[in-house]
Amino acid sequence: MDAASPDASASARAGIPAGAGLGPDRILAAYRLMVLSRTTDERCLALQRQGRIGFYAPLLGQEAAQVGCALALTAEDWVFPAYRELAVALARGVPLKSIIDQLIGNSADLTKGRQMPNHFGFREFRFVTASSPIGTQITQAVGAAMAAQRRREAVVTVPFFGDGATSSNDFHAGLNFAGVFRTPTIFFCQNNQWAISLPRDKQTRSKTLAEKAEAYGFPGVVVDGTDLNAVYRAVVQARARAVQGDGPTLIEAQVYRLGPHSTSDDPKRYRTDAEVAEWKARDPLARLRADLAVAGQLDDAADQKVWEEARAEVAAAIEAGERSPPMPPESIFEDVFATLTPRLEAEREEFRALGRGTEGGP
Amino acid sequence: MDAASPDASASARAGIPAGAGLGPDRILAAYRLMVLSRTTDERCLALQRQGRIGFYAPLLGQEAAQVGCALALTAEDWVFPAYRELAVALARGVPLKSIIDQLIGNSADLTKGRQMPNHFGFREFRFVTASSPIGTQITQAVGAAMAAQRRREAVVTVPFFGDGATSSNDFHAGLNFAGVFRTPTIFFCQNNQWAISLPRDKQTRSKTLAEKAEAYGFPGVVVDGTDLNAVYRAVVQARARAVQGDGPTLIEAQVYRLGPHSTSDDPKRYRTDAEVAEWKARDPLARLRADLAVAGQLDDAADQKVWEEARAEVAAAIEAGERSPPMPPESIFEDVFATLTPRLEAEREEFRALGRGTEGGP
Amino acid sequence: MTELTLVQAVNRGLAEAMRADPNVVLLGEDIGLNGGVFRATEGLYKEFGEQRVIDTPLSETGIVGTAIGMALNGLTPIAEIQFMDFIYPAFDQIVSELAKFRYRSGGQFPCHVVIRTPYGGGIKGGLYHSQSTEAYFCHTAGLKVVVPSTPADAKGLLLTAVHDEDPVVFLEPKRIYRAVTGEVPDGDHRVPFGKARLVREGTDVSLFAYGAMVPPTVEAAEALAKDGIQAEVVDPRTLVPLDEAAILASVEKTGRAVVVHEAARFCGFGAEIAALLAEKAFYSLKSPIARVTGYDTPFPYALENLYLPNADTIAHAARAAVQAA
Amino acid sequence: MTELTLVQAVNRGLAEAMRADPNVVLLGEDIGLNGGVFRATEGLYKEFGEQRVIDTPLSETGIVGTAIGMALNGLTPIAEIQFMDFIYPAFDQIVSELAKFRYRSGGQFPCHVVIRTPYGGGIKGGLYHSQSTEAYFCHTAGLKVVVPSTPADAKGLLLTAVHDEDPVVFLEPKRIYRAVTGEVPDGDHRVPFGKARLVREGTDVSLFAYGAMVPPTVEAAEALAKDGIQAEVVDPRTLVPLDEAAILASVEKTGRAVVVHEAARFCGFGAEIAALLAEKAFYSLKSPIARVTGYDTPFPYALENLYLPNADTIAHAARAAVQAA
Ligand SMILES: Cc1ncc(C[n+]2csc(CCOP(=O)(O)OP(=O)(O)O)c2C)c(N)n1
Ligand SMILES: Cc1ncc(C[n+]2csc(CCOP(=O)(O)OP(=O)(O)O)c2C)c(N)n1
Ligand SMILES: [Mg+2]
Ligand SMILES: [Mg+2]
Repeated sequence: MDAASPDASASARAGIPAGAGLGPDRILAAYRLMVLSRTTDERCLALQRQGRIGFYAPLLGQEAAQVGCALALTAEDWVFPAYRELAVALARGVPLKSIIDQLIGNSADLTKGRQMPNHFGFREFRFVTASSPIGTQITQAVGAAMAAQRRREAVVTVPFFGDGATSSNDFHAGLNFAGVFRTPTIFFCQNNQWAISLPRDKQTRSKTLAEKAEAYGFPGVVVDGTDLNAVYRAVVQARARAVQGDGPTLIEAQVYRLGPHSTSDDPKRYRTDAEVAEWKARDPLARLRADLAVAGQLDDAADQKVWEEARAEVAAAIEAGERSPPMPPESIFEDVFATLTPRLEAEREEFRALGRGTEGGP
Repeated sequence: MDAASPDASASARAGIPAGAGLGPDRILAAYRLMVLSRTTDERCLALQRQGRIGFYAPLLGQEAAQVGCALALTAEDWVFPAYRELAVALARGVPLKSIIDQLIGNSADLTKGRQMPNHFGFREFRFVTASSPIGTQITQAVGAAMAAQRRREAVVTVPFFGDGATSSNDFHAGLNFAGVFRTPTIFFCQNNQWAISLPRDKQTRSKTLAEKAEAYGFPGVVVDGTDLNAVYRAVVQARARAVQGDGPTLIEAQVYRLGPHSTSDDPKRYRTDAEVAEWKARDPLARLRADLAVAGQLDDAADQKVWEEARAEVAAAIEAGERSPPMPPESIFEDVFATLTPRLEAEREEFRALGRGTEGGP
Repeated sequence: MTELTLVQAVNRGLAEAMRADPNVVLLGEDIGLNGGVFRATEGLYKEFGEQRVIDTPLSETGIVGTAIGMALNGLTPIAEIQFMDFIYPAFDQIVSELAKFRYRSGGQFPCHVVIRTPYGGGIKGGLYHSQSTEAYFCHTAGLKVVVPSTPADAKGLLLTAVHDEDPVVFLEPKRIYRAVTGEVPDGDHRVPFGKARLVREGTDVSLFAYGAMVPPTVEAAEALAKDGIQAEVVDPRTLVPLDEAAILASVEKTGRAVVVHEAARFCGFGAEIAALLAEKAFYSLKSPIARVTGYDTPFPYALENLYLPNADTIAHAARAAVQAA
Repeated sequence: MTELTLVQAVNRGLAEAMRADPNVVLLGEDIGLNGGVFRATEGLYKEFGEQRVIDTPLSETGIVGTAIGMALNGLTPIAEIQFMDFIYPAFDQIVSELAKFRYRSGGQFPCHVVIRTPYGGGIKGGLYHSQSTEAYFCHTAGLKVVVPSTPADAKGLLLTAVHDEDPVVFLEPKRIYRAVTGEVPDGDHRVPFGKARLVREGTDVSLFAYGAMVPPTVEAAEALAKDGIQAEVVDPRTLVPLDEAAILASVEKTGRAVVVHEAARFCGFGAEIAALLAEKAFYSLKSPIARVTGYDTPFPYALENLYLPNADTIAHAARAAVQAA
């Protein structure tokens, strides 16, 4: 677990515990996280084009929603991410280096190169390893909340998911169980208006996604996901409700996926430049920077420095990540079970006998 | 298909096409259907105890909801039942004999003895063969509606399901697709207050089941399911909306399962006699009989006759059903595919060679 | 030792596990006041309360999904799926999540959930109350798959499952829930995974069977004995991990093999045993490997007795194997 | 004849079917304007409109459930599941409903749905964009299961699927969507179900492979030929119905068999072929039946090339089979 332990990197600054409001220091810390996230996105999209990582799904445009939510949680709360929650991980204190290791799938990758990039997870930070199937984390988060309830812990569990995921089986089951068992769960939906090529209004006919909560007997709230403070306040409130035993909340953070769905996607096939431009004008990062400037908390020079530090941190993490050796071949057989079954031992023997994974081996 | 073609039995009287209101004649016909259904329930519970049928799930208490709904539909509409919709089948004109054949699983059973009792189906009556998994018919009904839409037919599709089924995956997917594609579907939920031993308020926290429709962008209505006319009117209205292109409706008919969940169930384990007594006072059959008596449409002698006719029809159907020979052994191999694959032919050969299904065979 | 039916043994196993560890919780449909539709959880609601014997809404997706979340957060959930035929709404959670959590997280998030479910035919359950689709789960890397055939094994394997660290699919042969009784050790009785049970020794042919197929297989062996054929009966007990050594040893001795199961034949578990033998016991084999199984059709209702293997059809195949050149 | 990639052949097959019959409709995620994430439906939205190329909400349950309803009511739906790894939310509809509708209704409600889905590894898709779990579907009575390995077969089998009367699970080897090109007959080209393709004749050993495993198997055969070993390569093309006669005939000739697939070995499709041979070609077999397959682990990402069979590992197994006593 060494690679993931908190260090002095910029991202670790997010470890600040959640207080009553997002004071000046924490807002600045949040801004740094958002810049770090944006920088990582930009670099990783380039890395993918250069063939240095295999895949990438940016969160461009969703930074305020992710950071605002994450900063309202405590280290004891559980995060159940989808595959786009990089800024959430950073805000929980996950070192950027650990994330980059997963994107590369090197031997330092805590998930041991088992999954595509973006599907990271960090036990230490109660950031559960993501999977690809849409929505499955939602019921899981509810179950984790039931376990916390049973031990009377004052923690919440937070599944992150998109507008598309509201159509999944687990959305329905998860919200229903949460309603019935009044679990301390905050369902955090980033409605980024698109599920790959399907626009929000073809995903479902409800007026908002938030109102779906009523079908399960608890409140849903809509929040402007480009507004860091608004998101933060909504989550603080939901969290208070939850730990008081008043049950779950569904939060719909309205954002926009400014980039492609992933590096495999070409959004020009299905949406207009005009629509993108409209939302670009509401870029959460620009918005926060403007607010900070007006408040006299960030001048151009200081901003410049934030970006430079971020770029340096990203560059360093990539350099280190690329220097790490690859996963050892026989690691394929680990972690299927707690210990190898005889069948897996025999297959590993067969693998060895073939010389697989060795120089010149098949 | 011979066994299922309409005949002159009492049940065929339901074939009367749906008009503007439920006039005196049709109300009387409805009453006859409800009595026939009640009589069948009572006889079949006894038959099961005697080991003459293997299983039975009564609809005691749900007769008005089923008959009221079915009479508001046309012969071209599609019914997607769960396993409790005997009165719906009767009201669509299915001969009681065909139903009894399925309960027995004899050679006249149109479903060829493949399923447990209650899981009947009749192509001719657009009454789709039921399955056991809860909720699966809901998305199917939506798909059938999409096919009708494509051909611009003025028909609706009607999935029947219980309060428990609102928790199923297919409820969520089905209602969502129906909302998005504005399908001509009437989601007919018989909330009989129990899903085996789980009471309605532990199934979900929403105030009504009907309000769940809002999460999918279309209306939901609550109706007193013990009131034949109220159900009929609600379905007529939903049907008119649907064929006009205004989309689906969710109807929650509030009823009570007066009997056990099935012959395998002992409701005394989980509910009080007092609760049952309270609902027994609202028995839909007694209610309708009283209304008819007040209206001068049914005196005691006439009522007596209705019951006697019903008993005679049920007795005749059972007698005929029990006289029918059993399913031929090799029928096991039919209908897996349209024609037997070589593998199935070989297995049938093996079956024959063993003498299975013959006198003294294994 | 107490004389119990198989379903009673399950019940005692659950009670034992719950008494020993407050983190063990049950969840499922109708398992509380009602005690489960087969009464496997009878009395547990009363003893442990609704916090530990949790009646859920009607959603297998929700049952397995929340069970996974509980396991991630320190509980040991035992989920009941009312019939194996109704496990498919939870299939995504089982195959995509439960089976892969440890692997995909590089070992960070092991996920110890036990899923109990009654399976199999012989109770006049028709298409949807009779299936045995163990092969789906056996083919899914990351799941352990257990099928007891005696009351003692039911309790002993269940307690091993609860103390294991991996996800376990625990299949209970409902046909013999009450038809079979036997002595069951009291207390924390455990039967190890990956160790077959030699039900009956023999020299002429090996019969492999598990779950509800063990009794008719033993019956077949007894009938064969009357004809002078000594059949060995081996019950693998856990399909994953499989006691390959015991299976190979038996065939190395007898040279002939018959595999029995209720599931459809094509790509069923019997195929794996046959493939294993055809690879690793090839030179010991004296005759073709036979499979006595359900047919490649859905499970019928009226004619289920003609669908299921029985002592006669098993004995027939064994005789043919012995008589083959 | 036109030279096409495999995915183009699928696309032409879909267009052909839709032109010929207005009742054929497509439904799935991102198949409309976007043309499918692999572009299999490219251009079809433009030609046939949103009534026939239906972008659905993100629910595989909904896709297959509504497709079944469409089929019951006179349409011929072709459903796309974006990746085979995401078919499990629809598993209940496929296994409980689609596969059993004809049977359970006594033939009254046949249910002809074609489910297309890209499957398999080799594209750096990791755990959830690489699976090949054909065995689940093969074990499910009532489903036909098809896996083309050439562009011509892709189109020809797809058109047969569309004109069949039964549910078909149509698995497209995405690894060779573009890596393989070939001549594809124009128009209504059909390839029958249940007829294997003899890819390469040989006398010394039979190699069975399908989908994306056919190219490396042929490569292995070519390497073996240089050593004087004549390997026969047979592609069953349809796993259900299976051309057992062709498989048996090949092994009756060669006496040795190697089965290749990407899926995990345990209870995989290879087990069925091995079991079939161990039963029906027993006396022709000269050496143990080998399986060259994915390992019994979930599908890895970084090391996928070490997980998948390749020409070397296939040739190695074939050599061992030929050298065995
Ligand atoms: C069950 C399932 N079906 C399909 C996919 C393929 N897929 C990956 S992402 C995606 C869209 C998700 O949309 P949304 O939930 O809005 O999240 P976003 O990507 O917009 O953050 C789809 C269809 C999947 N991963 N899982
Ligand atoms: C997917 C699934 N899970 C569990 C069951 C077992 N089961 C049969 S009926 C039933 C309760 C159904 O309740 P409801 O939908 O309210 O219908 P009702 O029986 O009250 O008419 C259950 C849990 C099932 N048939 N299918
Ligand atoms: Mg989205
Ligand atoms: Mg109910």
